Amino acid sequence: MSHWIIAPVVVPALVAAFIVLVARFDLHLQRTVSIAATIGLLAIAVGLFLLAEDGIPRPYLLGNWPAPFGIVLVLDRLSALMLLLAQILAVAVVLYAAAGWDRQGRHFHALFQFQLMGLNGAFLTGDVFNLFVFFEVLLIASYGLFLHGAGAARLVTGFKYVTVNLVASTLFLFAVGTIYAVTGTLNMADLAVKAGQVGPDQLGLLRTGVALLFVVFAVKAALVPLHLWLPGTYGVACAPVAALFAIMTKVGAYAILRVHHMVFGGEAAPAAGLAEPWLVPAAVLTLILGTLGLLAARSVQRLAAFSVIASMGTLLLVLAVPGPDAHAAALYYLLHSTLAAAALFLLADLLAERRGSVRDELVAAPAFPQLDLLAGGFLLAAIATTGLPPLSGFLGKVWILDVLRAHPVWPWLWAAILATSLLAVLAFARAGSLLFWKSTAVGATAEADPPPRARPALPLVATAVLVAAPVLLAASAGPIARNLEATAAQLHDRAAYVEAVLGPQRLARAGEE
Amino acid sequence: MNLALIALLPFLGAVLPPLLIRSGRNVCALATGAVTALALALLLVQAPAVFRGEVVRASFPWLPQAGLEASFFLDGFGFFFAFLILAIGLLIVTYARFYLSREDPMGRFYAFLLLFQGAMVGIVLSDNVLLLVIFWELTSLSSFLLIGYWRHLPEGRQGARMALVVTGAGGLALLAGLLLLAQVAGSYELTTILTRAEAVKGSELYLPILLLVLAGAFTKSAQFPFHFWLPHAMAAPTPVSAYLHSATMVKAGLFLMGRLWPVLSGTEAWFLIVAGTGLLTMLIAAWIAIFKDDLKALLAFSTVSHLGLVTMLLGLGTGTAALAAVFHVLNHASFKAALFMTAGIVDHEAHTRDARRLGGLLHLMPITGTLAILASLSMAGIPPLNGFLSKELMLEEALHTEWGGTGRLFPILAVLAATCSVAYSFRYVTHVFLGPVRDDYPHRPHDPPAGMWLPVALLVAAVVLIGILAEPVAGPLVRLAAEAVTAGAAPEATLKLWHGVTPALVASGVALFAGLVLLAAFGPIVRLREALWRPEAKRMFEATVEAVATGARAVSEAIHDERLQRMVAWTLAAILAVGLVTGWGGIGTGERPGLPVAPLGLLLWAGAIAAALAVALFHHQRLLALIVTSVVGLIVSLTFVWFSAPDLALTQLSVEIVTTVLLLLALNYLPRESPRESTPARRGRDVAIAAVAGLGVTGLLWAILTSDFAIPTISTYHLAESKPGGGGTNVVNVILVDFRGYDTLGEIIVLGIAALAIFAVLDSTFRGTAVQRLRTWSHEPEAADRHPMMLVVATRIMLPLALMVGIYIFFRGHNQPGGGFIAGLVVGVALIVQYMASGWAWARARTRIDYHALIGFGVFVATATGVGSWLFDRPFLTSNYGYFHVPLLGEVELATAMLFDLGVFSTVVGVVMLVLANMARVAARAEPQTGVPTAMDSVPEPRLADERITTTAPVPVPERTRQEA
Amino acid sequence: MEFLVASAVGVLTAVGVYLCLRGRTFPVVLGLSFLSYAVNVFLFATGRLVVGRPPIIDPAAPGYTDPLPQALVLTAIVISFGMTALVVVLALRAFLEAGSDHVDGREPGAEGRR
Amino acid sequence: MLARLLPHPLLTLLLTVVWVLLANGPSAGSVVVGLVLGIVLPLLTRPFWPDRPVVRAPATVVEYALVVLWDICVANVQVAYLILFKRPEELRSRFLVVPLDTLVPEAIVTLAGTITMTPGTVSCDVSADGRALLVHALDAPDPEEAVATIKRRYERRLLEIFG
Amino acid sequence: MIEFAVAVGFAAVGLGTIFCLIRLALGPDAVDRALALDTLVVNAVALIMLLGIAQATAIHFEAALLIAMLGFVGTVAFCKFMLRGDVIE
Amino acid sequence: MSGALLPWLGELLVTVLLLAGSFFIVVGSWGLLRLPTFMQRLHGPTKATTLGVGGILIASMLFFLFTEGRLSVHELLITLFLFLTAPVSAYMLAKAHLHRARLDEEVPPTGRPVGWATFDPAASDPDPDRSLRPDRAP
Ligand code: NA
Ligand code: NA
Repeated sequence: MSHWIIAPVVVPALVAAFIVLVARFDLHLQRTVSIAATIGLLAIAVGLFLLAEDGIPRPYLLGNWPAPFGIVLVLDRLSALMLLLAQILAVAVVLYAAAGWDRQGRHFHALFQFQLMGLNGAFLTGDVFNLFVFFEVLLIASYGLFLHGAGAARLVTGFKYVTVNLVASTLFLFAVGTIYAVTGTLNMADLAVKAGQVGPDQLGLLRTGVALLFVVFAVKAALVPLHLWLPGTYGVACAPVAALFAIMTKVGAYAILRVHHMVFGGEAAPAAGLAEPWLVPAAVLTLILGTLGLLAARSVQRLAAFSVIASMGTLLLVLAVPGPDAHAAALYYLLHSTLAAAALFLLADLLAERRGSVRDELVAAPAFPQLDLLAGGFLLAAIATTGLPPLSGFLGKVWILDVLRAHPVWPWLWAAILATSLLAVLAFARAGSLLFWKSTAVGATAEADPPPRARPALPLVATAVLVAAPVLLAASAGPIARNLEATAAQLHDRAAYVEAVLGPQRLARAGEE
Repeated sequence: MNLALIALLPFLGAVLPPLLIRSGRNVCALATGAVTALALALLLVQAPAVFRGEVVRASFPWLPQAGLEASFFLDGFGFFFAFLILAIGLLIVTYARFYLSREDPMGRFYAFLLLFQGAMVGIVLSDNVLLLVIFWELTSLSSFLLIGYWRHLPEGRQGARMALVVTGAGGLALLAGLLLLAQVAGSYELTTILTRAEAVKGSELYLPILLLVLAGAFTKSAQFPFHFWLPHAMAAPTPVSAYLHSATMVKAGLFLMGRLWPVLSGTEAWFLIVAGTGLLTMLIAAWIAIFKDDLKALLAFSTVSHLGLVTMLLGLGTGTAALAAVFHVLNHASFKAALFMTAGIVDHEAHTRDARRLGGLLHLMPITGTLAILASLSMAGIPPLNGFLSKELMLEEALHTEWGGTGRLFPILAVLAATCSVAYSFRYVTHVFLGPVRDDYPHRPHDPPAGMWLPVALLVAAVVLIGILAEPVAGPLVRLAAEAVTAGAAPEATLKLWHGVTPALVASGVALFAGLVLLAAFGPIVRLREALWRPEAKRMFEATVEAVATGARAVSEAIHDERLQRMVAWTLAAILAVGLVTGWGGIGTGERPGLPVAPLGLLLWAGAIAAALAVALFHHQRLLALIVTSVVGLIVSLTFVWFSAPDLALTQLSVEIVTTVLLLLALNYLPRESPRESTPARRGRDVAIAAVAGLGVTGLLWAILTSDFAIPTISTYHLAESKPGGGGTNVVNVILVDFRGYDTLGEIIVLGIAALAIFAVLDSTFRGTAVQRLRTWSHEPEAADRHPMMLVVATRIMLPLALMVGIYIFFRGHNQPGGGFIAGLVVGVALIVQYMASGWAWARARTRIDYHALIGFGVFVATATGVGSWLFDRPFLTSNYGYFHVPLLGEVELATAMLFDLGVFSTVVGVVMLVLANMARVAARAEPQTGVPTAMDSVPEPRLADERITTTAPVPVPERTRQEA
Repeated sequence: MEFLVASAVGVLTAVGVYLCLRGRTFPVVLGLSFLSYAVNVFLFATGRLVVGRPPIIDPAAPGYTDPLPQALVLTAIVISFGMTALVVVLALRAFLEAGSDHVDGREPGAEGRR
Repeated sequence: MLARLLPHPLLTLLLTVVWVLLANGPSAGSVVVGLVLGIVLPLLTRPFWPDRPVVRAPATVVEYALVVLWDICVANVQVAYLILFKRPEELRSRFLVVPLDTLVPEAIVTLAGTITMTPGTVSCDVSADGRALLVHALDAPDPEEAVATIKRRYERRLLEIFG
Repeated sequence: MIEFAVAVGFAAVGLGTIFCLIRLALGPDAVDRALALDTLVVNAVALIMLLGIAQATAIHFEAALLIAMLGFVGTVAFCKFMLRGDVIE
Repeated sequence: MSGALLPWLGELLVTVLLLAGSFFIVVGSWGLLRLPTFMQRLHGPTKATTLGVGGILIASMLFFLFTEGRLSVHELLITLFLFLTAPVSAYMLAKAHLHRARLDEEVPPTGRPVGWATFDPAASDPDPDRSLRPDRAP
């Protein structure tokens, strides 16, 4: 049993505790520790990713209690992938924030580390109630990060964000309670087994619990009409936080994959296929509303926020298609859309920082420093986000179009995806030409130039990392896709998962006593 | 390998110009030219093979899961186009070096140009259809960048966006079409697809495929009604217009139709759509071109017209027509690129390209004038120039084409188009170059440096040479390409000037004559045209886009209006919908016998329900609502006591108290009453939602409570293992600190984060508007004494007692109800009472604990306890316990779980205190700053503010003095 | 008793839902508290209603109620406490900053810039 | 030294007793632990109880407790009678002012608490200078007598205890 | 005999609870309601002790202890709020 | 409930205490409900209830002593805490009432140069130590 499996949870927890305990008054030390820890976590995530490459799910029995009685973490390809994605994003975000955003409020780095802990915990856990706990960890950390720097808009929006999520959290408990009542277990592997043994009388209860759980994840994933909280939240969060939030919606998608497709999916499970009839129309609506929002956006950050919604629409559409093929495509799109959206959020902030009082609003304003550089970054991010070739957005979309053929109403889905792509192109073309072209026509900065502030390179580097991601994802699409196929295949190999978690370990414990 | 390199070279080379521009414009241009030349050389290396009839291929895996491979192939058609693109590209690079002014950022220009070049070459070399789409869209993108190159020009921005949207839309349609085509043909590789003509044409998806593919081709090649973007793309620098919008990019659509000719052409639909659209486009655009005063606009519409011509030829579906099409592509590329460049020279020299302000330029710039006239004549179809040859072939084909049930309509329309073509070509010649020299040019023009006219001269030389020696010069290439289009069926036609007096020649003559007449009557015809309705395509497009954007904004902002009530209502509605639809019929009452109803239970039930409903009814009075809510909390605690959950009862009780204090602290600064503002309809809706939710939950729980579940729960294990495995008899506590200690770790971290977040949020209170609001906050009349004596004294005795109880509960928890969490709350509440009695500053000054550190310590201890088990190579949080004999105390049980619980305890105390202390700090800040200075004034300033007081007890407390009254 | 508990949880839920739909922050906070009461009792009740059999190991005990839901509820109570604390503070801060305790940060009818 | 170690000896005693009660009975272990806690906790919480009232007559404490308990029992019956059988308008409810002789806050508070715990009277407030107690009596036909009883039965003993 | 007394006790607590709830409903002032709540809390201690006797278990001791010790905090907080607005000042 | 071990006297004692406690609980709550003014209502619960609960607690103590032969002294502790806290509640409730009902004119004068703490600003010393000190200068 490799103790490294728990490291993505324990390390940030200890680092955050250390920051609160020791480094509270020393921002410099906080930064150093936080950055070092995040990079260390990335290394660990890479290690775990390589470890998971052998395709064997690795359970980690917390407290050395046998599954399903204790809590178990499971490292498989999917959790390793999500860990890796989260840490990559985290490194970019922490580098970006360390250039000054972390000064805007208190406890940025502690909250950031806790946020990572919550994310990593949610990805690793093999227990539904523990998933709830780590959802709460990542949510409350996200509340804290969201409110970082405060301000009226953020506080008012924060209240909404928290309220909606608290309603969702309540629902989570209702759902888990129902599932526990019927199955008597919380362990995911055990649930997969027990779900098949539920008698016909209680099947309705189980199905209700599972469906309600789906709604919880759909709130996180911003599925229409559960998405209303997102634009405001992502639109006013401070840039690095918004960038980090790019993965929060994906947690919802991950949970749907894990719980609805793995635990309760497949042939054996009576709860299979619950969500699909709802999911397709809702996902299409999500895609459409997200795209309309792109056209409606009045600032780059809102543009980025709506791009998250649109991308979730696409992603959830694929999740409506059962089977590993579709899910491999979904995972590719998930990787892409997370990093691309994060890049956009950071770009929005770089722009806001340079454009004076108009911030990142989509209005013409005088030219600003490093315009060409940001224009280039924006162009790449826009290409990626709208799904234009040759970046990962396009590849992801093509792959998705391909797998959607398995869906009965695929022509409509194709039409939706392609039409919204066009509108997205329109929206980004308008925004980009306004920001980078029209601005130059406004004339030179009339007002006296503010004293040339030193522009730290760190944010540019962090943004560049994210902007480069879609390029790299596209360039190495082949190997990545092979990995994702294996990941999706493993996700659907329920028997292997169950055996890995429940099988030999139970014997081992007995032998040890 | 080489093939891929031809396409990739320009992409790789695109980094050079921006880097080299620092070394000078010449170096920059030379590097760009070198890249192009190298690509051209690589292409020519393949020529022998291609001319031998081989198909050169190269393939690399990319994303096979989606059918995408980086596979290229080179046949005659591809070679033909690639040659055009690179060769003309070389000329454009040269021309642009001299065309661009010093102010224009040349590095960026050449970079974009090379990107475009690469994309274009990529299209024509792609074997994989998805790869083709990638390059296809890249041309849209790079063209977007090039059109918007002069970013200060609004026309440039609008033109660029329009081009991107129209061609981008076509690209998306093309993507869909090609995906379907690949599905039908069973392969993504063109080389394979082209062999599956029967399968494709026989498929029920043929028509969708055709429409989608043509949508791509027509938008790219500016076919009616998608033609409108091209003239507006003329805002680009002229080299761009010459290259993209005449010679290459717009030909991509033609290329595609040619490429897919074997699998798509030859059907009725193909003929009707392609030939019909081509003919219409040819005619309409030629008519419009006549009247364009802007030379580039004139050329742009003429380009549209010629693209229509080629489209029409391809639509005819015959081998000869295909040959003519290929030939005309070549011819048009040569004379139109030349013409654009001359227009650019005129613009460059005379500082205008308005035909109305020009004339007589032949005298001032003889070289340019001569070249322009030659190219124009070719465009008009005058022998012996190459335009004549292909136009003859076109007319020949048109003459025996039946359309609309008659064999007349088609030729007549074709001749009409040719007529217009003559008219605008001659207008370009006469209105710009002929006539007397004027003295009102914005700038007196003369011939440009050789670098600018030499490329034109080379093209015009080709125009003349091909015209005179068609077969030897262009024959092999054109034939090679045409055979590739027709998939081997050798087209029957010879490329030569003189075929005898054919009907086509007659038609040509008619067109020439009519065209000249038309031009002679230019003035009246302009007036006639101005009287006619002319749809303004750009305005319509802009209006449409604006409407879409406005509509989108209206919809989006109506939906995303950020109103919480809507968010919650929709969330709940969705939950209820899903819950009811899944649960309906599937959930029902089970057979499990229940507990008899106890009268007192009934009473508590009634009390809870009455209290809850009262809160709902009277929530406007907030204090009242809070008091009544406490009743509900109390009854919930009693429920836990009743049903064998002592730990829950304890937790609920203590949490309740802390929450109440917290809510009261907040309420102090909130309005004491809520206004009654929701409409009856809204309330009705909310009651309905609430009622459904309540009924749903009742039904769900009722079903659960009355059902007998066959599956044993995992907690039988917990009950069995609690004592032997976990060392405690309080199973709930053992679950919390051992079986599921990991949950608890997460839970205390949630608390810790909450406290940190609250601290951070409150910390910002002391800046900005909030301070002002706090200072001016009008309090209700207050009672006089802050610290009621009885409370103060009582709490001083209570504190040590409560601490003792806390310790007791802590140590008992493993075996009896209690534990670290409850103990922490008890201690926290005891401290809160101190704060309430004696005030924040007083109590804080006497608490030496740093609450932050307490939280950090708690999380650290709990986590470290978990990590400690690694030392014994046991998983995280593995517990251990043992019994030790201590004198006087007897058997003492020590468990690592207790250490973990200590972490829990510490965190809870820290959290409760940090939160409340900071809430109190807000209040302290809001105190009207009057009278004696208080401890609150010494709160450190915001920048460094912490809940820690740096200076404690600033008020000197004199020794207790006794005074008799 | 089962029906009493089920219906009481239903009423608590309904009241919580109703309050969450109000337009001012304070009732919403109360509503969230009610939802948390409701779900805590719900979760607890999934271990069934058992009188006089607390899960404290005792050789003389006739049996025990299901301890696991109790542990889960404890966790849920604690978490919802943290959340409530945060949301209360947020309500307060939003009011101080925006000058209105309306959930949308501006008085209804008042012109608000998005 | 001892005063420093035991800032409130009575509190130490009380805490020890409470611990023994918590442990549900005296045993060597519980007394030892109780004593340790009884010493440690007052030390920890000393800042919160800065004054050190000196108990001069420990024996009177017991006497006082017994008197109070007796009064509680007796008066409870009287008050029950009043509540059950007297019509509210017949009750001669009124505020009483009890002038205070003691100056020790702990004594004042003990007195106020005693007054509240013995039925029929509730301590409501002290004067701003801490020299008078406002008491509400449920049924006080003779206010002077009631005040005098309070001072005689309770305050006198408290003065003895706290000086 | 004790069963009877316990039953009477339950009835008494029930009756007391009803009276408190009615007072809670009637008010008229918030102080009355706070008083009613305070009384309810004390009744709850009695109820828990009665439960202990009825079930012959000491398991409820901590609950009763906690209510007895901390129950007044809520009342104090409400009163402090009514007196000063600021609970901790 | 095993009556066999319980001596008759003990059983009687427990019963009597239980009944008495019950009686006072009802009386206290009844007073809360019935009495017309707040100050009168305050008398009911804070006393009768306390004694009522006290009775039940003693009964419980004796019950465990007689049935299980062990002395349960926890009940004493509960009583202690109730007796410690109940006067504080009552005091605070009374003050809150005085304040909210604006009774500064109705209550008799203190007989001192200063007024009652609830009303006299002299009592509003931010330092609790000083405000505790009787005779503090206004
Ligand atoms: Na827990
Ligand atoms: Na516990």
